[in-house]
Amino acid sequence: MKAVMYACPQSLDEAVGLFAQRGPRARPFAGGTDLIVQIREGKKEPDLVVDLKRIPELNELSFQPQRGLVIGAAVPCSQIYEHGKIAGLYPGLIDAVSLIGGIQIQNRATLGGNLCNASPAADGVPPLIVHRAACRIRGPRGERTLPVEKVCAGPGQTALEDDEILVSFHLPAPPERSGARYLRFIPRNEMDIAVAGAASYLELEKDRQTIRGARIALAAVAPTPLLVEEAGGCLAGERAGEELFARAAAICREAARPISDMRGAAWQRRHLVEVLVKRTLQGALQRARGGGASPQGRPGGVNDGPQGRPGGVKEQDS
Amino acid sequence: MATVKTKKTTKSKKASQIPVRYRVIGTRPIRHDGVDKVTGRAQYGADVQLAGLLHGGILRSPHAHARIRSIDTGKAAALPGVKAVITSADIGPVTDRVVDLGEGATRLQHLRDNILASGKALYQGHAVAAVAATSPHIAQEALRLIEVDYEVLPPVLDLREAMEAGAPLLHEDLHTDDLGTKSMQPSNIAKHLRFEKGDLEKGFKKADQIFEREFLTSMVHQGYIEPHNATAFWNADGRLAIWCSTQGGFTVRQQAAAILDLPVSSIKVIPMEIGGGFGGKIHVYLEPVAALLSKKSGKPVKLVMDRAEVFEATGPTSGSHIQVKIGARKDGRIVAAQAQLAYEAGAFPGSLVVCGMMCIFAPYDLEHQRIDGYDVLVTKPKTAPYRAPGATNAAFASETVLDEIAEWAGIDPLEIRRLNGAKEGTRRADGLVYPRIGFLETLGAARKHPHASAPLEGPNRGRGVASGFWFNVGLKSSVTAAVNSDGTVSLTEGTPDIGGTRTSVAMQLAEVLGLAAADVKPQVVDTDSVGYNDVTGGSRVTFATGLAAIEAARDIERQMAERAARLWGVPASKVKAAGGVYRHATDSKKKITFKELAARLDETGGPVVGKASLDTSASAGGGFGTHIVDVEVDPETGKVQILRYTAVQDVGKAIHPSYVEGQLQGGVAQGAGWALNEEYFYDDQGRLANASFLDYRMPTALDLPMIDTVLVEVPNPGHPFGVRGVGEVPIVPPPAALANAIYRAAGVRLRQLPMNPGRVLEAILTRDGKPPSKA
Amino acid sequence: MKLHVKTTINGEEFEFLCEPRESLLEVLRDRLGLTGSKEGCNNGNCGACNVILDGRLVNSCLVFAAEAAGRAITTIEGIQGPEGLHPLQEKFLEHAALQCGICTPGFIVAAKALLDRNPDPSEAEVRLWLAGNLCRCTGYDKIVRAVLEAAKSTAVVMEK
Amino acid sequence: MPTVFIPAQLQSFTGGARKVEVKGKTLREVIEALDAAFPGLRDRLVEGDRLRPGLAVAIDSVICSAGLRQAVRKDSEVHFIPAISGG
Repeated sequence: MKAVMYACPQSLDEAVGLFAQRGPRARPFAGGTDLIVQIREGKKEPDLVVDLKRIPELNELSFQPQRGLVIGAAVPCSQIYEHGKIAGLYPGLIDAVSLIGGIQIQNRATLGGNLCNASPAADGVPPLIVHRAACRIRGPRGERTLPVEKVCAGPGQTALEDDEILVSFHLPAPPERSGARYLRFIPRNEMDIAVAGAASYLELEKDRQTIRGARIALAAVAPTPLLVEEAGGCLAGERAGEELFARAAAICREAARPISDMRGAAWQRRHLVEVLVKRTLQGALQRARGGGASPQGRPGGVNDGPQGRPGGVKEQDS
Repeated sequence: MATVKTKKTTKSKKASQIPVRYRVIGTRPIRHDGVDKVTGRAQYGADVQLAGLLHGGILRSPHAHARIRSIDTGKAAALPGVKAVITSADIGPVTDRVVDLGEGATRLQHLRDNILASGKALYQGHAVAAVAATSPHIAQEALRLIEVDYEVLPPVLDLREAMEAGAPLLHEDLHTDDLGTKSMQPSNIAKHLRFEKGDLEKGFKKADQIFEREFLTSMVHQGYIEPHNATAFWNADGRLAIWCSTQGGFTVRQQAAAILDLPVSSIKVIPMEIGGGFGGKIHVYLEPVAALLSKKSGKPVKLVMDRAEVFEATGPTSGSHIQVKIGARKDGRIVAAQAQLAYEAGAFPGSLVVCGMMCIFAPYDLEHQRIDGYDVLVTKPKTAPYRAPGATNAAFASETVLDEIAEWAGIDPLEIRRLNGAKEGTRRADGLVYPRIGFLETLGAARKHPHASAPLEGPNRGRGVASGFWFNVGLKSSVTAAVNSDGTVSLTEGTPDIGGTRTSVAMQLAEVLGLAAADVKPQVVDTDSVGYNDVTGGSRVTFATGLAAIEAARDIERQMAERAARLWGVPASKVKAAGGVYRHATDSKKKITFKELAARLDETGGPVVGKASLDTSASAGGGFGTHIVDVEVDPETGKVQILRYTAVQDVGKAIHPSYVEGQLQGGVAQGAGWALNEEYFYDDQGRLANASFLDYRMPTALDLPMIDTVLVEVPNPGHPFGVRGVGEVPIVPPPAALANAIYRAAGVRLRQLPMNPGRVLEAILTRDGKPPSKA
Repeated sequence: MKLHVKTTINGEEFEFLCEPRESLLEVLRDRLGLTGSKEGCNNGNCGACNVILDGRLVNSCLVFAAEAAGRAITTIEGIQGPEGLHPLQEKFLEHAALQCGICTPGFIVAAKALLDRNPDPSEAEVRLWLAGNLCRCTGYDKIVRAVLEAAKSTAVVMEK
Repeated sequence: MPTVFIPAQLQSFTGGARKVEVKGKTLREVIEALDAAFPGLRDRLVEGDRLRPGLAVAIDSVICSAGLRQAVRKDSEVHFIPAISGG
């Protein structure tokens, strides 16, 4: 690994100062699960890594019914799924944070890093998108807010300036009769990067049949995580059902622009998007109707036992 | 044939002299090295620390195939902290010859060129230069400063294309050895071999149906968790010491001596604890390089590969193209079988296609057979053995065709195997005749196992069965065993312990001497401290080093009997030893235990040391396994989940049943990974795209169920306790068993490994008339 | 430039100098001589380097040594108590849950972190928790059994 | 007389014959007899005073370790096979 310096600012201002000074030669560092590997492999060559884990604003994790959910950019995944309130309110997000890497990775990896690493396959991003998360971004020129779906610009590229820091995510409180689900497809049952992923969010009318609103976002089938507004749009005002979901899934399949690589072929990814969108819509529907049960069990019965994680969240891959 | 039988029977009688009710054999003592390994104290190769130690690094070719025009190491050498830089020029001139490495012969030039490329880089990751520096990070920085001028040449990645005339050549001087005749034109086909038995055409004429199928498998890696490492110190007196992670200290010594042109006696190899090998830690990669760096710097040098280097530059096992043609009668009897196996050798000749040829039809008694094998060069790493090398690819082909035949004939898959199964007296395609083997017994035990008849509940589920064979080897082992005054025995071995063999060998010595397993103190020592040993490989250590331990124990027993005789003032012939007690043949008052006697060695003539050096090649017993697996296939994604797995195997005699079970379970896990996800994924430029544990996708704890094992014990007549090698057989059946299960679950026959979700999905979509558009 | 780091390892205070680019794994192994933590992949995919950092299981190859300042680390060397082997270590031995042993420290540290949080895990929970640890020798069967048995035996101790 | 099984790659020496019977009480004698009948065969089997590297001999299906001194009986089968071990 090439030589690098390490700074551990205690405040947001101090951190902003460091980036203002160093610009592109400094890299923000939280969980390190991507960055350390990238530096080791020579893919990123910063002079300075700025450890953000001791900055209070980046460690906030709180929910208030009016304000919604605030997740500091440096909060590790395991703290999110262990948080009593979040699991019930943002199940789609919990699906994602509990399947990134293994336990060891979840204890380090952060949603901030997941987003800013800007991998098209990031599991954390589609659920943030469908939960309408906004990013609070801080730089030497002040603060701004950006919807999550506007952050990724391409593989490894974000809309953040070199001197800007992602501080936190802000998710509105979920309305009644809403639910979300994230599923990804991987060849093994853990530890893989998504071949394709889909997050679906549904909000129902009082009849629990008619869809008031919907959002669908995809992973690993385009240069960036993809919000397919047309697919969500085609669901609004309609009665939930298999045929309707199939229509949305077909739209997503068309919207996908996947590549072929060692993790999967383009045709396979398009096919999987359709399957995953159908499954996540079913899952989101069940959750919106108040059923927490997962629509698809993990084959092999390994999820039949008690809850897998201390946070009490059951997770599956598709 | 009759003579063979008689001979074996004689041996069995000899074996029966040892009581069949054992006190130690078949029990499950705590392994001797266990505490060190659960507390983190065990010292593996990368843990070596020496005063003044330098850290090395290796520059590797980014190209799959390139001529090296020049290498400029000036800037790297000038970097502060860098103490030595070497290239192939530092190995010195070579007179090419064939070197015998004890367990295979190879051209010295090829051996050297794989260590550091001279002339051409033949795969991405091929070592080109090396540095030693005061820290691993400085070494890495220095590597970036080495300038190599490459002339990039076209890669040769597809086995079948490599075989075609006109394919780009890896070695311009290599001609095919085509059934003993040297080809006129140079070629990427190094060798064409054949086994033949009976009259194939005559056999096929008797068939009611002929099944012709074609199979492809990808290159896969052994995947041991510990990366290769080597630390070397070239002392001022010319003595070279090498600490490393290897399956055999003596083979490292032999290879290093050949490459460095040194007498073997000037090299001492200290085999450290080894973090997995599976055949992949027999070839040397780093040891001679560390030695040269040490020679140049005058300091000890440690080289440790990173995971990408392990994938890119150490021996995977061959990818293959296999064609099988089998003729069967309606009653399920196979009347003729033909196979053609082409195996990737990698960048230098020497795939283990011949093992695939030996194993492909080995479980069956077939009158008419012809098996052709081709050893084919491609611009990928030089292949190395991997657990039953060559046999898994072969069984994937033969055992899935057999499943088709069973279905066609309307016969149960276990029954068709019994109907055609090999037994004592059966002659294989390579001509050898089986002694007592236990294949049919594995089929019987499989049939009786509850798994075989358990109902399959739920849709998209299926059950598959497959069998497999590995011949197992004996080879050479030496041990010494010294009696301590407290009645214990210190046992010195030279076969590195990868899976508990210190204990399985010590138990055999303990059994003979009437001691407890814990009374034996086994250790694996360096090449200066014990007689010659072949590698820990070929499933041979518990068998062969065990035989040596038994011999050494008998040697001790003889000497101890003499000591007892001396104590009593009687002739040694009057002393009988049994179960650790030495008795006077007629005077029942005169008896003394081993422990009591051990305390009195000083007064009866001094220390007692037993020893044995054996070539046990003659009597290694072949091993057979039969596996049953249930899967569920997700028809929408093609993902296969293993629900239940049972591995039945003839193990001869399980010395330590827990570690035998462990061998079966581990083999199944590797076979399942090979079957479902593992593969070397190259881009079209010949760069390995998945050189990480993340993307190579070995099974995790979540991908496998508990793996049930059934240990069938048909004693090997060549071992007094009946031991057969057990380590390799269990990797052979899983891909075929899984393919057969997938067929029964999803209705699609997969003939390409891995059967990853994409392939299974494609097969399902194609079956449904909706083949994926790959545009 | 070297950093001066004060940290607690296995209950004892340690001070070391390191370069910022050095990982916690490198420092443990090469500077502090704690070679029980192993390097299998150096990118967080095998778990051989697992340590417990402030109560959380992490891959020490993905932690900068500098981050250890002021924090508490448990490595495999700290699992055994003064009274002898930890039940996990005993059960790994009894159940032959290791073959080559290179992954064993990582598995034991990971399993310790699991039992600290969930003293009575199911097989499914054990498998899920250990999915970040690769073993190539055992097929996991005996490892999972050893962890389940260790959980049982610690439960008995606690009841007493 | 002992029966020698000729591997496919050496059958060009024996005119395609897969099995031949030759005299000999040791492997050395058998190979001498083979070479007398099929000139050139010895060099493909033996290097100096040893079997060629990479080659093993099985007598009555038992891999032998005594090299050219190995005893061969009148009704023995002799196979030349590749020397291999495993993983």
